[in-house]
Amino acid sequence: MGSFATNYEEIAAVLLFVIGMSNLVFQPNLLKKIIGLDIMDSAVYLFLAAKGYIEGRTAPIVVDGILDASHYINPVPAGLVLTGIVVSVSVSALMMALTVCLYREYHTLNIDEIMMKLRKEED
Amino acid sequence: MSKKNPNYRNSFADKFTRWVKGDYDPIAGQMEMNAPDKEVFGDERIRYVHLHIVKSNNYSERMFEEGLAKNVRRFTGLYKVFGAIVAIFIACLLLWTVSYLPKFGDPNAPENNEVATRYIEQGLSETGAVNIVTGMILDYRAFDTFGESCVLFVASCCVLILLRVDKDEDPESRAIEDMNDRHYEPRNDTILQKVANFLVPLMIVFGIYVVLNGHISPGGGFSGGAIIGSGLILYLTAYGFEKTQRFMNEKVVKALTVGALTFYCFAKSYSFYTGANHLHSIITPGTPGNILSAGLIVYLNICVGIVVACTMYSFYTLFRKGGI
Amino acid sequence: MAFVQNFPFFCIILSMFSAIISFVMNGRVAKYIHVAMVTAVLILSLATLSFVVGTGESYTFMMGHFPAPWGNEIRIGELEALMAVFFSLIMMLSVFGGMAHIDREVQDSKKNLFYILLDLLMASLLALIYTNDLFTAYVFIEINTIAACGLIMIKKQGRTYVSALRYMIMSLVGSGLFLIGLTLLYSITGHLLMSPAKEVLEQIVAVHSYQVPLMVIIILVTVGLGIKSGLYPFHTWIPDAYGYTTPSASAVLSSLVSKGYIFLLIKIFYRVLDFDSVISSHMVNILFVFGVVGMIMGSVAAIKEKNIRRMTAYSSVAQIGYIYMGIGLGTTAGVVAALFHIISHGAMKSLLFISISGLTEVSDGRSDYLSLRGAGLRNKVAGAAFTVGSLSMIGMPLLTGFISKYLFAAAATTAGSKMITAWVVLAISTVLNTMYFMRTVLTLYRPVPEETHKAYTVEKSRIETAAIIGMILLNIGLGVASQPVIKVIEAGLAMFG
Amino acid sequence: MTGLRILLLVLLIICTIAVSFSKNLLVSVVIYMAFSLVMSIIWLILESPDLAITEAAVGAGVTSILFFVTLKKIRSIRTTAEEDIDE
Repeated sequence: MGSFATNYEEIAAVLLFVIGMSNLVFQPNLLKKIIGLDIMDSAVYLFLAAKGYIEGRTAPIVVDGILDASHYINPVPAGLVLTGIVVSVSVSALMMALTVCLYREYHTLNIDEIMMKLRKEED
Repeated sequence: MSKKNPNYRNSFADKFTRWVKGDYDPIAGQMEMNAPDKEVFGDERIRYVHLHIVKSNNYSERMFEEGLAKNVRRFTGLYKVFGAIVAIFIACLLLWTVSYLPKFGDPNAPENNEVATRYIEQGLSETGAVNIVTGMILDYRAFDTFGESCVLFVASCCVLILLRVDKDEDPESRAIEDMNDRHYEPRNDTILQKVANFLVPLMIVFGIYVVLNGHISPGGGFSGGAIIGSGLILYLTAYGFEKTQRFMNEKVVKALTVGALTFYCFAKSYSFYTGANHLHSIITPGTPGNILSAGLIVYLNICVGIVVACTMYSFYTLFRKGGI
Repeated sequence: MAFVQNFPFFCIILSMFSAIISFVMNGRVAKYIHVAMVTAVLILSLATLSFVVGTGESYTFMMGHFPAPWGNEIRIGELEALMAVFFSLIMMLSVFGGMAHIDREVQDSKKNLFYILLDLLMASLLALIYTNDLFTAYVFIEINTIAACGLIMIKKQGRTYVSALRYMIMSLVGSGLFLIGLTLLYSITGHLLMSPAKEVLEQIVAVHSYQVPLMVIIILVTVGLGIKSGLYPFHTWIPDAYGYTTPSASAVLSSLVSKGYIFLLIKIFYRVLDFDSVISSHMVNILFVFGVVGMIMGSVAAIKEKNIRRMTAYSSVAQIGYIYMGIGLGTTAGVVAALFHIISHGAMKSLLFISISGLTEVSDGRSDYLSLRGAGLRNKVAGAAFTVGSLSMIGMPLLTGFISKYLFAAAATTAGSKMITAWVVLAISTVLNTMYFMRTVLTLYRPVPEETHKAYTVEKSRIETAAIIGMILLNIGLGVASQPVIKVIEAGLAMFG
Repeated sequence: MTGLRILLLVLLIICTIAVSFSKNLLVSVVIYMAFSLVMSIIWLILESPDLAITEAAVGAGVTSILFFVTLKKIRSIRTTAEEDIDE
């Protein structure tokens, strides 16, 4: 239980993840769903980046030719997060395009209402 | 504080609450932050749509709709309760896990192992990149990064499928899109144009700097490309499509994207092939710190920058009027 | 290093490159590029398979100049090569089988984009099969998801948008959970490559540290990939997604996309988390329960369904339940059965979806039972194909479905307390399958008076007929000559360990 | 330093909750921009300048622009639809 008092970033990331995920799944408004998705992804990246941080060390950019591992933080999480951010921006652009198309078709942003209209269409 | 303010309507607090509620824009005043039917995107919208768009006021149909709405509402209620329980459960599970993880900033945590050590200690000599993160994503783990560019590419293909309106196949809706765009965008807004005159060159130059210095300082193809893309978007907003289409039309965007990705693909295939077969590679790290050093990294950064700038620009134009 | 060993890498790069180059081509050229690419991938994968079976051991291929814990790499064994062969074969047959529909249902200016999506889907499936790196797997999972979303909404109707949206939401929750599981795994092992991560995990398990995070990782990764592949309680997007898109896309989605995730899950179980610790975490029991429930509930929903394409989609839910039940048995035999079922379900489902498109074509384009009466008489090839697929689903001997059911039943005998449950559920599920598939087949061959339907001249597309015959032969071939395939799967699974 | 870290993290959580409960979509998007900016500061504190610059350019820049243009598109579609009904 020792880590609970020091890992603020991780705790915040978990809370953000859960809030973002509930927004993505349970929020009826499509645009808020997308914001929830972005928050969820950011939370995971925050978690990952916090794992790479080491107390008292600097960013992994070689300065003055110092090549000692005890001088820089872990570069791996930063690289992974960089890749991840691209993925999340592509996904949210795609979701926004879907939203525009759905709005054009059903004239609403509320997913429950869209489902209702769809069901009516089927009957 | 409790003193009654006679001008409460114009007080800061009221403006602020109204701004949060969304019917007051501090700059534009009472204008159209929220269109006539107060809660456009909220629950009111349901009634609005039913009144205005569904004009068939058949009695039985309306009864059916109301029954359905009640069912849906009951279902959503249950769904929300269930969702809250699931969310709290996941939160507790993850928090419980966090308490067992290594401490924040601990140098002896398991992830600070030989992998990170080698990236730092030999990254400079093996890749030639001063920025170790760039060296890592574009050389050690280049396959991931190629996949990432493909994610961007496939997303832009999907957006094209969804939003592009073609002149040949659907001239009517194309014309409507064009008209709408002309109607709703600012035309020759002087303030915007003056600001753009100053900002756009700055943004683009800064973007190019970030791309080219990706292996030396923080940044790289992706962030630089996004900055260039934003610059182009600003230029487009200020001056309209006639100006931008002279240098950024569909053909140019496609050619740039395909050219950059093809170069990326071939360069990395060469490097993977020689690496896996232990052949001699002509790519050398060069002198660390120079612009033209770090082997392929600087070229790959340029490619990624081009792809990202083109993709961001085309996303914007596709959303705005359904064509690049 | 032998030249053949480069082939898997060539396959991945080739499919990505053909996607990139198709962006500036028109639809026709993109189609030819796609066909050439899939054929090349098939041939190269066959060569790889024969090479790996010949040497009898797996190898890793560095993606770059840096060895294992530092650079990306892919790993090639018998199982991976076999999967690549089947995935490319099914992809090829599905695209050929629905060619005419693609031409008709996709807008001309968007055809090249459709083929780009298929190319990238192939690339991501190959990468998911071959990868030896968890983060690469995540990136390609995302490509797979986005490309599949594009395939779902390619027809551009309101309904397909809604199903694409529902698919995206479920998938994104799945990938979020998977990614956070990956993060936790990285934070306790410090590795992203599968083999080094496994070594560290073995030490961790030996000294009993990090027990809670390890359990949570197993849960998150399994649930994430389970959601993405449409395991029972998370299956609600399946019928919409498979039911309304163009036939080739339905076939590809149902037989390949979800299977890629399941294969990755099995790979992670064996190559990272160690199957023994997965068993001791009781996650397999949970998978077993959900799989069993999915088998029954999917079939029940299929019986209630009036639309033949949605019925087939619900049957996919049941079949994914079979696969998870096989994994949930917690024995090697169970996993072999699950892997065989991945292949055989791919063969059956693509055949069914392609033949359904032929049947609805001769019934005014409608897919409810009333309109489909006598469709098998009007379009003989599609009717025969649907019959073969149904019989295979039910478990008719000499067809591939029988072999998978037999393997599941045989695997259950060694599974201790789960034996009775597995047998009972297999029996119930077979009965339910028979009910709805036989009902459909009987409807198809029920004669109707000539004048109800105007005389249809079935466009005899030679390519589509050839593809359907190829799929029928694949079903029969897998049913008759299943032993070599099972042997390869067993050998490949042994190489995983 | 710890105080600043906690403050920024609390700000993040406030932003997400505000997004969930705000009634106006434009406000939600603006709050999301603020979220991204706070995030980019956090990344600077975590010694990852690469991430900070990317988040500032992408989260607060391009993604928000896309949100705005989506909102605008939706509004224009709505106005067109209303005109159709009036006619």
